[in-house]
Amino acid sequence: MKIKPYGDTLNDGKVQVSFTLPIEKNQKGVAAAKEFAKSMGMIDPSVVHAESIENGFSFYIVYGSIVHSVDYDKIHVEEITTKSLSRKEIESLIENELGRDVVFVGASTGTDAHTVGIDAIMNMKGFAGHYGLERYKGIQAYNLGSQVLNEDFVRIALEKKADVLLVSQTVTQKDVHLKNLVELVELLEAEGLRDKIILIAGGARITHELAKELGYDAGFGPGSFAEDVATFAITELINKK
Amino acid sequence: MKIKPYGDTLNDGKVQVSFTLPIEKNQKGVAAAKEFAKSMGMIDPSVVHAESIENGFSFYIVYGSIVHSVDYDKIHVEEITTKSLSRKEIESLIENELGRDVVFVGASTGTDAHTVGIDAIMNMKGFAGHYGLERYKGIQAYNLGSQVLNEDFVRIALEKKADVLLVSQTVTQKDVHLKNLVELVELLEAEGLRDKIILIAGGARITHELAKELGYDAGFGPGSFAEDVATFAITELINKK
Amino acid sequence: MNKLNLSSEKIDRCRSLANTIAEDVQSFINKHSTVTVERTVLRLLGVDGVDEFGVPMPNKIVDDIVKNGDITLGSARYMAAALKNSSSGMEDFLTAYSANGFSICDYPLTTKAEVEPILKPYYEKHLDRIRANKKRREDYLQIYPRTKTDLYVIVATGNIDEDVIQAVAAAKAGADIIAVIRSTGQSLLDFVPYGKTTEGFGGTFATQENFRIMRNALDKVSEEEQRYIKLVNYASGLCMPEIACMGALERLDVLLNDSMYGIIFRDINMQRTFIDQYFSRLINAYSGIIINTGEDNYLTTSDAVTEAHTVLASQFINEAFAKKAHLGEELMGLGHAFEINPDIENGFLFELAQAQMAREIFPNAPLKYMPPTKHINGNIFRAYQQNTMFNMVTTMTDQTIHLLGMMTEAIHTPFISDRFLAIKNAKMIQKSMKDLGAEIEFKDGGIIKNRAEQVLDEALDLLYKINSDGLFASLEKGVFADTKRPIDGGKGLNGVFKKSDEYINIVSEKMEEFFNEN
Amino acid sequence: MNKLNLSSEKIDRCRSLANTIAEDVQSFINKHSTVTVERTVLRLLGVDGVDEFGVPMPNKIVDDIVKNGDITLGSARYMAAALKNSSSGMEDFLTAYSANGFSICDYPLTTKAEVEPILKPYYEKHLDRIRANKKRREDYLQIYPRTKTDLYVIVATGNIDEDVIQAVAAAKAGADIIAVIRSTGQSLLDFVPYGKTTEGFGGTFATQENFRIMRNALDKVSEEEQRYIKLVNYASGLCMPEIACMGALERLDVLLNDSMYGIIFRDINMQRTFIDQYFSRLINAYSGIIINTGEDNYLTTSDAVTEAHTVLASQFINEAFAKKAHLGEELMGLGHAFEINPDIENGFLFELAQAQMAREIFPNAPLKYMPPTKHINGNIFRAYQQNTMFNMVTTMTDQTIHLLGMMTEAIHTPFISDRFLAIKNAKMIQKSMKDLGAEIEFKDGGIIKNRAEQVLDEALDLLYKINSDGLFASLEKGVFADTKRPIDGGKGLNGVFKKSDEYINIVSEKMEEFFNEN
Ligand code: B12
Ligand code: B12
Ligand SMILES: Cc1ncc(COP(=O)(O)O)c(C=O)c1O
Ligand SMILES: Cc1ncc(COP(=O)(O)O)c(C=O)c1O
Repeated sequence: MKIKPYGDTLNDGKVQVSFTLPIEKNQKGVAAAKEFAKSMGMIDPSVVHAESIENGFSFYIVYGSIVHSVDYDKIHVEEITTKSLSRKEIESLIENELGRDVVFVGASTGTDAHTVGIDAIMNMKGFAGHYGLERYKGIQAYNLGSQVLNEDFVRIALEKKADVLLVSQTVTQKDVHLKNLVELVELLEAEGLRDKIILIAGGARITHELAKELGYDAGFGPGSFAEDVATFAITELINKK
Repeated sequence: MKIKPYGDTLNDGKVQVSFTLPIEKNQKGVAAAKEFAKSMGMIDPSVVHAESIENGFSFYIVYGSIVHSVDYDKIHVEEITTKSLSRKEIESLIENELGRDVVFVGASTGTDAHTVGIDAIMNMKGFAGHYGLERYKGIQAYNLGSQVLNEDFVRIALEKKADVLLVSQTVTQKDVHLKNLVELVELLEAEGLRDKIILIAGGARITHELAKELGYDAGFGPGSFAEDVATFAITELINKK
Repeated sequence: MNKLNLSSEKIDRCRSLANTIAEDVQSFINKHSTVTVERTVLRLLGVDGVDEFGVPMPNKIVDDIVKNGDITLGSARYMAAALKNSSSGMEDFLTAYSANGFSICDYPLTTKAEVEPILKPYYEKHLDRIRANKKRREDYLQIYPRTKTDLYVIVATGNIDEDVIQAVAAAKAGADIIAVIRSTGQSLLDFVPYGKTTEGFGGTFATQENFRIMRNALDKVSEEEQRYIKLVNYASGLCMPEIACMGALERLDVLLNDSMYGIIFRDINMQRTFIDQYFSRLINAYSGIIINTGEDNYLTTSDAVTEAHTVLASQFINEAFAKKAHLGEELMGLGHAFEINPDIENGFLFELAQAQMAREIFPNAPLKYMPPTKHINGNIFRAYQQNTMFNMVTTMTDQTIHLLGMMTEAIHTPFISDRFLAIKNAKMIQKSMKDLGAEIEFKDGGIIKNRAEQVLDEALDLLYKINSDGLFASLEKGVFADTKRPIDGGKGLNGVFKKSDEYINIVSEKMEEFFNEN
Repeated sequence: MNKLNLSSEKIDRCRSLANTIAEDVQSFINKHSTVTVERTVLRLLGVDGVDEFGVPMPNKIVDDIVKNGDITLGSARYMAAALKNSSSGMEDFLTAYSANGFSICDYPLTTKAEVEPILKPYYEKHLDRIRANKKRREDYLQIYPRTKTDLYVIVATGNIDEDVIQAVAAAKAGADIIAVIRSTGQSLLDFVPYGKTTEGFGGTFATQENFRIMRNALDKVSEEEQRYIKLVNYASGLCMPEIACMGALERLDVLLNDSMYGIIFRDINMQRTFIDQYFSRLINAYSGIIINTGEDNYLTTSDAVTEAHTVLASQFINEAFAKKAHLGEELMGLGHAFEINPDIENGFLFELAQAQMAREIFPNAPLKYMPPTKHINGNIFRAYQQNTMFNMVTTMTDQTIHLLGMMTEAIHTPFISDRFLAIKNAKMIQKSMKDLGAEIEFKDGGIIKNRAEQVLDEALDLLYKINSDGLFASLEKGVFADTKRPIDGGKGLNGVFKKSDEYINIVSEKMEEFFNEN
């Protein structure tokens, strides 16, 4: 099935676009905005708003119909397919299938000081009514907090004999998160640890697809809860046995 | 000079896009949204918002960097180049160069009932502090109001011996304005009138470029005033002499 | 709710002036009828369908009478004659009439007294259906009672099937009222298109079949959502009473119904549309359909700060007209709008004053509050903000019917996402600011109270003037929306006629009877 | 302005509890100094620049003293010794020191009494410059006086040149205050980077040269726009007083300056940062720089409805600390924020109560009001609406420093258009709702008044508790922002030392002297 954006009629292809151009606002600016819209595949784009932003910049809002379509059936998503279990189910899996405590070590690494995300997953009280990993029987959860250097993270993971590492990254400006995430993988590999642990990343701009690309076992974005992460990690640990 | 959209760094190419897809909101929906963004030339697009619109639709907001650039120097704008004169200047042009009253006939044609635009140009009191054509010495302005059929418009133009016709079109849904504007040109040609008059279109979605394409002498969009229109029309009439 | 301490004496004076103004027009109305009124009578007797050329049967018959008979007697007289003489009732008559090209005037007229017994089974059938619709609506509202302001959105794709998709999505997202905008040309047509339609400009044709299709879809979603979703269409125009009739038969819940709108914004002849309005409102009153008036539109052509009083004056007049047509206050959806330029200092305070004033002066009316449109430009973010401000005033002043502003107002008729985002905007305000109105009081002698008092004063002055000039002459002078309309100009005057002494409108009589009894 | 009728007795009790709490910490502060305090002293004597390895001279010298001398005597003692022995003043000394690798501890120490006369020309030069800056700011504000709330936006490109472009555009569009966000790592560095920088993450390094570049650009646009554009940077972190010193020298107007922020959100050791805070605030007081505190951040990790009182309690404590550092009320930019979930019923009323409460309790403070951030998601339209609601509360409650919310808050540091649209949003509200605050009164016993009273009560309770536990212990328990910090944990503790009896901080003494005289 080929699909297109929908404004008010099937396949009308309507999209809204806005951007700033580093030029003055005038007729030529509007024409340049239109050219851009065309370059993006919009037929007969309409520059519905043009405004000077001062200092040689101008802002444009454009509506138009896009020529491109996407073949919906051909879309493949790198997705975590295991259905999330409940805390109770996870706890009994651990007891029955692993028969030992599982160690999770988590942190917001590098210079990243955002802990709300990792806390949501790990801390006792959890997030939006979902308890965090600290509350799980059979899980030892160490939340190292924020701004933990990758070196320190790996050291503590070794100390604690971690089964699962949880890395949170929020600041993505200039792709600082990518550098930081990749560096961790390299450190783990250098230590010969990578294959021994389940390595999981999370954060507002993290997707499973991205995490896999970077060499992680999984990635979790907004709206994830402790049980999603635990289900994935425990299932993987069992599979690995 | 090649230019690209600007987010916070020159040539970062950042654009914001939003659209609806006729599919459920889920991971596959997000992936489809990403595909669309890529098809528009966005590198590494980020689907920052995905929400179900109910009834099988979902809404997406995407940010990303566009690969395309536009050569600013090569942009040519079909533009009205005559600098607008003041009312006084126009009045003395008429007196000195034409030496007779000029007749303007205007209307909002077809089923279009929007008169605020044509009134802004023609009515005595004008718009945003700019008097309308009715106030100009040497101009006889007939504003026929709204919903004037093209046939009636042409008939009255003949009756009044119009020098200039002003057509306002606001409703553009399903391109109804194009049909209506083109029909008027055809009628005028059939009557052998087209070359004898200055034909001007206006409205919120009318550009000079579009008007020229449709066979008009000029087009005026938002922010036009009586003096812009009068300057153009009178100058053309003088040139034609 | 009384926060503005408006002078109730001034309000009473406005009301009584408006009443005299309306009475004057009503005495004109009572003596006249129009072609669409006569077509409506036929429709309520069961005349429907189109002939082979697509001409609606009600038009065919009324045109026939105009041409070959005496329309000043009313279409009911001719229909009674035809039915008396045709053995097997309406349907057979219509088939024969449509096929064989004879005139309805060929039948010998009955006496005026005979009309009622002959037509009784026909009008009763339809009046019963209308009352059943009214009951059904009441039942729905009993099971799914409404407590707060109703969120109202439009669909306008031109295609009824596409409209249904969008209406259902909107209802699921939280809309309480769906209006199907008409195609731009329709209000000037002197007939109502027939059957399902899928092509219109800027809207979808109002046809009885389209009404039915949308009503069905909305009933379904009402039950799914456990919320009664109201359906709106537009009556104003050359076929006001016919559309009211169709709406009554198909259980619409709200009809835009205002002669003043037709006169000013559609250039419809004032005599014609005042007459049409009376009958259409009578039908609405009988059907329990809320009317919406169009004062909000005034502010799209004239300034919302200096001309605010014209809205109030017109609301008083519309209220008076509505009363004459037996509409209860609970059906008077008087219109007003949030149209002050957002760049004006303290403009928001003026809006608040105006909305609160309308609420206090018409406490039982289901006020229809329109969003900013005129000062919306292509900056969709700015528009979204303006709509937030509007939603606030609505919530703070407890308006009843809340038309949602669209961020793309200056661009196109709404996309599905525009509507969705508009609903979310309104719902956030409704929730986050729920009790703000009840929490705050306005300072005595402050900008808000002064503004309300000033607008009331100016409205009173204007009503004095309209009363002394008469409404017809006032409209000729352009009192509303800066627009002048001659009494003999505009569309549809040739469809107006003076009723003969032998004239009868059986439906109107029955309805008046009903109201006099109840 | 008194709309909430809060109990002034309770407010007084809060104030006096906060004072005791601060006093307790102050007695600890008075006995200690830190490496950054000592570096600041050096800076104010004229030590600047970096050595061949890029190490800032103030660090090089203090490290030298820590290693080879006795830092508990204070860096001034060593500097005095060096200058006494080097013939040709500071610059020559620094060149020699930097080149020749000797230790500053090689010079024989002077007596404590000798320090002042030796250093006088050096500190006077810098204190004069600071006072001249203060004067210059006052002059600007005399010519371009501010009347309404200041609109505050951030730039955060990482590149000072790009920052300038964006700052100028923002100022021209209407921003009154520009803050240059620091690179994410900087607050944990125990030195201040040197020179112009063009690479940072999520912000631009705070360096004295970058301050100068931006101040120049803003002075230029101030004159063009006939509005004094204020410049903001961030002091909190491991170099609080050094940044305050740089800000004073380069005429910054506002500095984010709050230990509590450092402790909780940057995991900086509490002993260290309390000491640093005192000296940095003293410098700010001397320079006429407004401080901004970080209570707003609490609500990004803990719930804005249930934890609102922690913000108020902390504001009282911060006020008490500020007083101890001689900051006048007009320089106390206490922070608070609009962080209630917009989906909460009547959440807006709670926000209004909180903002009004802050305004009434700290009537002379240039309150810094932060926009919604936590409950902003990727829906930029919804975010634009939330910012409208926030802008309303700001306008209605007359806040002083109005941080503008960005529609892309959940996505990236602001694009040029985000900032532009944010300014437009705020300006529309400021204008359209100008006198709304003055126009309305809150109902007695209503949600708003009750909420304010409740938050005040809870803050009072919390202050009691903190007072009895002491602030150090309270922070260990996690009273603020749900975050617990051990007294010996976090960064920077090793830079703290107890002052010897022979310690001298000549700059601090001079400043205290100034305040005691004035
Ligand atoms: C709260 C906050 C702060 C707080 C952080 C307090 C704390 N203790 O965490 C404070 C005020 C200190 C702060 C500071 C800064 N912040 Co901040 N902050 C935010 C804010 C408002 C909310 C983030 C948040 O808490 N979200 C809620 C949590 C629950 O969501 P989440 O992190 O996505 O977590 C969920 C999932 O992603 C997942 N998850 C997350 N981590 C992990 C890990 C694992 C292993 C798994 C399985 C799952 C998982 O599960 C969670 C629950 O579902 C955002 C803006 C926004 N509205 O998003 C900006 C934001 C993240 N901050 C930003 C920035 C730049 C900064 C600063 C540099 C300066 C500034 N501009 O404010 C500083 C310095 C921070 C630093 N060095 O890291 C930017 C980042 C831009 C970018 N894309 O690079 C944002 C987007 C704001 C902006 N537009 O500028 N910030
Ligand atoms: C006011 C208004 C009305 C009023 C019109 C009253 C009147 N007497 O004109 C009323 C309420 C009656 C109305 C009705 C309808 N409207 Co209307 N209306 C508007 C509104 C709010 C403002 C238009 C306006 O007055 N602008 C101000 C004037 C000054 O601007 P302007 O027309 O662009 O004129 C300037 C220039 O363009 C130029 N110009 C214009 N004409 C000419 C001619 C010449 C010769 C020259 C030289 C220059 C010139 O000069 C002017 C001054 O600078 C717009 C939304 C918006 N905010 O734009 C919708 C809008 C135009 N309406 C619309 C529609 C669809 C309708 C309706 C069909 C139903 C509905 N959805 O509301 C009906 C039926 C109308 C019909 N058949 O034509 C749509 C059109 C969508 C589209 N692109 O097709 C809009 C965009 C709203 C929407 N989003 O749905 N409307
Ligand atoms: C009272 C009233 N009637 C009718 C309409 C719509 O009429 P039309 O279908 O002619 O556009 C409106 C539109 O705003 C209105 O306000
Ligand atoms: C009081 C205070 N100081 C400093 C900062 C910024 O610190 P950093 O540069 O460490 O992100 C903030 C940010 O919100 C703050 O509120």
